[in-house]
Amino acid sequence: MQGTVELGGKSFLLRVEDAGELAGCAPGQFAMLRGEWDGDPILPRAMSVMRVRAGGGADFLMKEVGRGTRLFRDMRAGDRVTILGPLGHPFPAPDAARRDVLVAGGVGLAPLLMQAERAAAAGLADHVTLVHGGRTGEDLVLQDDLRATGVALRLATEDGSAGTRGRVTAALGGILDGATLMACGPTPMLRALHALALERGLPCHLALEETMACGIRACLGCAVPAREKPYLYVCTDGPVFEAREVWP
Amino acid sequence: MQGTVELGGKSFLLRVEDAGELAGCAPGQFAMLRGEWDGDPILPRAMSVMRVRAGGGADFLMKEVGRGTRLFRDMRAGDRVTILGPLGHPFPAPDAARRDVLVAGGVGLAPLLMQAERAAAAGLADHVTLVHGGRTGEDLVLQDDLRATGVALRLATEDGSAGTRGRVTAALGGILDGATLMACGPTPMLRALHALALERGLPCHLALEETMACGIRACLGCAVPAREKPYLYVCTDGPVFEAREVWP
Amino acid sequence: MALSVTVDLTAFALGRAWKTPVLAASGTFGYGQEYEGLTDLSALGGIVTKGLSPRPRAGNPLARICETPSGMLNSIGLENVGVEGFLRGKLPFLRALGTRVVVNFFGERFEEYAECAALLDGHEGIDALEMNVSCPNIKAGGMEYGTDPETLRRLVASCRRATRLPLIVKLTPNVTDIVAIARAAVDGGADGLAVINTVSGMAIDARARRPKLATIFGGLSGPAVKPIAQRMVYQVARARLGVPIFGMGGIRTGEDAAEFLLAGATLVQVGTWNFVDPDATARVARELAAFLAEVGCARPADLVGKLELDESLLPHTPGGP
Amino acid sequence: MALSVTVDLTAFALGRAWKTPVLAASGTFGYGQEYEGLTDLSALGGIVTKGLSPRPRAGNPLARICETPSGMLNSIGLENVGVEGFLRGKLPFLRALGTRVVVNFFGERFEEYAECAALLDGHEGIDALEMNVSCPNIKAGGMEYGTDPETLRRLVASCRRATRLPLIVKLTPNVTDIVAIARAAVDGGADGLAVINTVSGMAIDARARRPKLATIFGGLSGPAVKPIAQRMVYQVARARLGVPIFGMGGIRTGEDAAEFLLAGATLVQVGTWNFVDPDATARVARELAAFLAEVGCARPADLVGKLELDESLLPHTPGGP
Ligand SMILES: Cc1cc2nc3c(=O)[nH]c(=O)nc-3n(C[C@H](O)[C@H](O)[C@H](O)COP(=O)(O)OP(=O)(O)OC[C@H]3O[C@@H](n4cnc5c(N)ncnc54)[C@H](O)[C@@H]3O)c2cc1C
Ligand SMILES: Cc1cc2nc3c(=O)[nH]c(=O)nc-3n(C[C@H](O)[C@H](O)[C@H](O)COP(=O)(O)OP(=O)(O)OC[C@H]3O[C@@H](n4cnc5c(N)ncnc54)[C@H](O)[C@@H]3O)c2cc1C
Ligand SMILES: Cc1cc2nc3c(=O)[nH]c(=O)nc-3n(C[C@H](O)[C@H](O)[C@H](O)COP(=O)(O)O)c2cc1C
Ligand SMILES: Cc1cc2nc3c(=O)[nH]c(=O)nc-3n(C[C@H](O)[C@H](O)[C@H](O)COP(=O)(O)O)c2cc1C
Ligand code: FES
Ligand code: FES
Repeated sequence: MQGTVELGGKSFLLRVEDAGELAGCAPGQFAMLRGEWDGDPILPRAMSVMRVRAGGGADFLMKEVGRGTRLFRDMRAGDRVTILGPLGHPFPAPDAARRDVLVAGGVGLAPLLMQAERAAAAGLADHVTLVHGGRTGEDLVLQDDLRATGVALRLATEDGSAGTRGRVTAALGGILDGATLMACGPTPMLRALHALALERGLPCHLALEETMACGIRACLGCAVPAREKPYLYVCTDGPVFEAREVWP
Repeated sequence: MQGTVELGGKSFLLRVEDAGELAGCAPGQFAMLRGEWDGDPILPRAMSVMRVRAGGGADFLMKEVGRGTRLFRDMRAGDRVTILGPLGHPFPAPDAARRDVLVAGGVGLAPLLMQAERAAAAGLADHVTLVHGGRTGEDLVLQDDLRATGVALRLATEDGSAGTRGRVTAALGGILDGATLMACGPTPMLRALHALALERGLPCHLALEETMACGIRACLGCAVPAREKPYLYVCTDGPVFEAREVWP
Repeated sequence: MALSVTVDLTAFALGRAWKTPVLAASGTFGYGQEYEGLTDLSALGGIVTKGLSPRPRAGNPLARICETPSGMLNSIGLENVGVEGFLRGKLPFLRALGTRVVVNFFGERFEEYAECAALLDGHEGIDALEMNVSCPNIKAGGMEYGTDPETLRRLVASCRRATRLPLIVKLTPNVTDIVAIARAAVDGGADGLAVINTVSGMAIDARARRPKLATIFGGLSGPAVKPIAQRMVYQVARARLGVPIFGMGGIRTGEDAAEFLLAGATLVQVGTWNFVDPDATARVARELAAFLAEVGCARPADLVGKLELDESLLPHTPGGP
Repeated sequence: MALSVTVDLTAFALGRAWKTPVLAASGTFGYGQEYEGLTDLSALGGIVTKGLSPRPRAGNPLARICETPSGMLNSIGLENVGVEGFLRGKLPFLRALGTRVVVNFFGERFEEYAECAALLDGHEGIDALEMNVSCPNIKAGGMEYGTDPETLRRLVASCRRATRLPLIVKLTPNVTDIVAIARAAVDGGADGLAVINTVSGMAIDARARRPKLATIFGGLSGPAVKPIAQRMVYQVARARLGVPIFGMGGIRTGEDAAEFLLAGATLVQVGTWNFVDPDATARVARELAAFLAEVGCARPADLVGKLELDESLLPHTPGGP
């Protein structure tokens, strides 16, 4: 890998120079990443692809919350990262016929920044609003990149240190009617949006998280209760699901 | 720690800036060292102190042979090392009444380089011969430091790439009569010297190695069969033993 | 001086030749297809499928997996597509690989075991059956079937009568006396023994004050269990029951595999490590070949049970400090 | 909003108050003195001594320890100074610390257990005895005493009669049904249960083709066994046998200790991690205090057995994938 970039607080970018097959992947798709550590933790970590750079490199946006992310954060240029991906289904492609509200919680921004950039590249930035929420202003990373996309931006922090005070759902006023929601972030946030979308009958695509061992439907660990079958699998049926299909 | 210094092949120095209580320790004493790695390997590693520097730092001479030494070798300036020591009993102090032959195998040089420096500091360099053996020339590290002590030097390599061709015991010709042996290195080498010393009736001090968990006689793991009792403990009765006392 | 030997990884067991002695373990390799493109499926010693029951099962509530030091716990709940779903949807792919296929199976009740074995009989492309006896026996208070020798003997015998395929019994390690259990399985008609299934364990989220798994208990696997697995393989091998052992538990390298052969396993299986490295089963075989060459062995069989012991130091203190 | 509570670590068990619920485990803390200057001995919840037998023992041949993934194996062979050596040479130091002293003991034969318990009775400075029943019962083919409920009940009863001290029985995890064993110990007169001793395991040096331990088998300890230990503590606690549990197996942090309390242990012991960090037992107690403050608990007892379960998800699949 090329190195890490600290983004303030516990957020950082992990940059790899040769992302191999990730080139051409779409927002919402992810990869299983692992360093060359011998023992603890043994399993790779699922990470949304945030950006594939011209030249074949890729960036992942992470927050240090446990052992895996601590090891990623401590990595230095030259350390090896194993990458399995791209995996899973992406968010729907930007579409002039839709108005999209992208809701990102903390580092859940990763696939939605990519989605905003995809919209901008397609000349559809004005069809998109991105709402980024966090505990404090520290969690609202990569504001310059976001602004560069030209999509409409809203911010929310629980402590009021930036944007609207409160949870990200408090910053959705006036933009939901007729919109399609796309969201990625902590499970409580996704549950709130799930309820909101079902109640209001809004199209809603949620990128879910479940503990994953394999990323390829071999371990059956990442099950999520579903409407039509008992369970769907986050790694291969998702991670992006229509809100109606699942009970996160 | 301050960093590592590569010495060629798989040998390296681990340098710590604040060796705390190691100041004033004597050649043959060791410390239990561990990095801040979470899991594998869990136990600290016993390492002979090679040098205590003016200013409170210390150097350890290591060879990468497994997981612990790989992790030490990968450490970078600023990483934390936990040090428990000094532990154990040292080699006898240099003495004008004796002629000492120090026999070092590979990184077993660590305590014997310190012993040579102690002799030099006491003005007794001409009472000491140091014989350093290795598999190849690569194993004969720190030659400049050795030469700086002024003790007589002999070298041996199994492949003949430096010094006498053969095991270190092949390089002892003509210097054993009336000498006191002090040795540190691989167990097969120590066994050979043990046999030699007993056969020739030479005073002989061997620094033994056994797998250690605690370094303080709490785990009872580092037992070595002894003459007077069933077992002695390398960590507290040794690591330096009179050859007569033990069966390594 | 290195010996120069040509290594042939072929292993022989259950009247069959296996390309390598390294198989992918049940529940960690799906039905094979999941790993297509990620490893050379045709180069594997064999694929042991996810455990099948006569009818499909949905599996356990969430969370189903969590990590532990050098290991993981799972409580997947034996979710599977059922025998018919397997025969129609999964076997054709597996059959076309030219790789040995071992079908792992179980029953929710005693009688369902033999029912399942019978349903799996007579289909081209299945090389052997592997019985998972780590399921709770509701009639016996939920203890695993594989924990009582007499129950196990009868259970194995019922399956033995239901199929002509070689029958491997996969032992649970959650027992006092693994040799008594292994003997019961062989008495019941087992042609081979797989040692070990997962170790019963539990993990707790102290902040949430909840078990990390929805079902409280789960099966521990991965490097953490390797010492337990090797002890049991060695104990069973030493009992000389006359059937080959498939050793497993925590294998991640060719040297790990060699250790299991030395302990007495004829073949080995790689489980959890397939999640860490989808090429793990094939890589372990490659590394084993390199290891054999290095130590001058031409065949894996040359290592099987070849642990050198200093008998003078025995008898030991089992399990004891 | 963080709750502001004043934490008092005092724990109550066996009719005694313990400064903290965190003790140093047998065999990992010598006789206490070895750790002088490396940790504040007077701040510990207690010290459990290396296991004593009536007469001194020399222990097993080498190698006696080796590392395994997230764990270690030991086969020390119950080397110890004997009761007399302890009473004369070790107890005076321990007594002066003002820290609770639990003496771990065993016998080489059935009768020696009660002999040892009797020899340890009536000495000031011993707060409780802890029976190690993981020793091989030669008469029963070398199986550990602690693996058969009826043998264990009689063994415990014999010691119960021999001493007036509180008697803790330390269970071996190498059994099919830990609850049956725990019940037998309580039926025999145990005042407390220590869960768990080491798990029987083995490690192999593939290049040398030898077991890594001279005695082939050894006891597995350290973080690798934590899931097994917590499962057993929870099972024994759920059986409500009316005696306090000393939980242990792989504890290295205050949060690990909290997990054991939640599983149902009243006190915990730190073993292997004392080798990694000589201050571990004291540090775990400090971290536990910080954890309790953080979650708003004033006393360790507030956590004991307080795991919140979603009963709708049970019954589970024990040990099962
Ligand atoms: C499809 C998918 C995509 C993902 N994309 C990203 C991404 O782009 N960036 C990223 O940083 N993570 C992402 N994750 C989460 C990631 O896989 C890890 O679970 C997470 O980084 C924690 O790993 P860890 O090893 O640091 O923590 P662990 O050591 O595994 O857990 C430590 C503690 O943190 C808690 N924890 C676990 N996950 C989270 C979390 N997400 N937030 C807060 N606490 C948590 C655990 O419950 C535990 O108590 C994704 C997960 C999935 C399934
Ligand atoms: C008192 C004492 C002083 C010591 N001083 C030093 C020192 O100054 N420098 C130093 O490098 N080591 C020293 N050692 C040895 C050290 O403690 C470790 O055992 C050694 O470095 C291997 O650790 P590891 O984690 O890298 O290997 P592990 O992962 O523990 O072992 C990997 C493999 O290497 C083998 N192995 C273990 N030790 C050696 C060895 N010494 N040579 C070759 N193969 C080995 C093992 O059998 C195993 O197969 C000393 C040991 C003792 C008891
Ligand atoms: C997620 C998961 C699912 C498993 N499912 C099954 C199964 O269906 N049937 C079975 O017999 N064993 C099952 N096992 C056990 C493995 O086949 C193997 O025995 C065990 O994991 C030990 O090997 P390992 O340490 O290499 O993983 C499963 C293991 C895991 C980790
Ligand atoms: C080196 C060593 C020696 C031990 N000796 C004893 C002993 O004499 N008596 C006993 O009951 N338990 C003994 N044990 C077991 C520990 O007390 C403890 O039960 C076990 O190690 C699990 O805890 P841990 O994972 O924290 O180490 C020993 C453990 C180790 C590692
Ligand atoms: S992560 Fe393994 S099935 Fe989805
Ligand atoms: S290293 Fe523990 S007793 Fe010597």
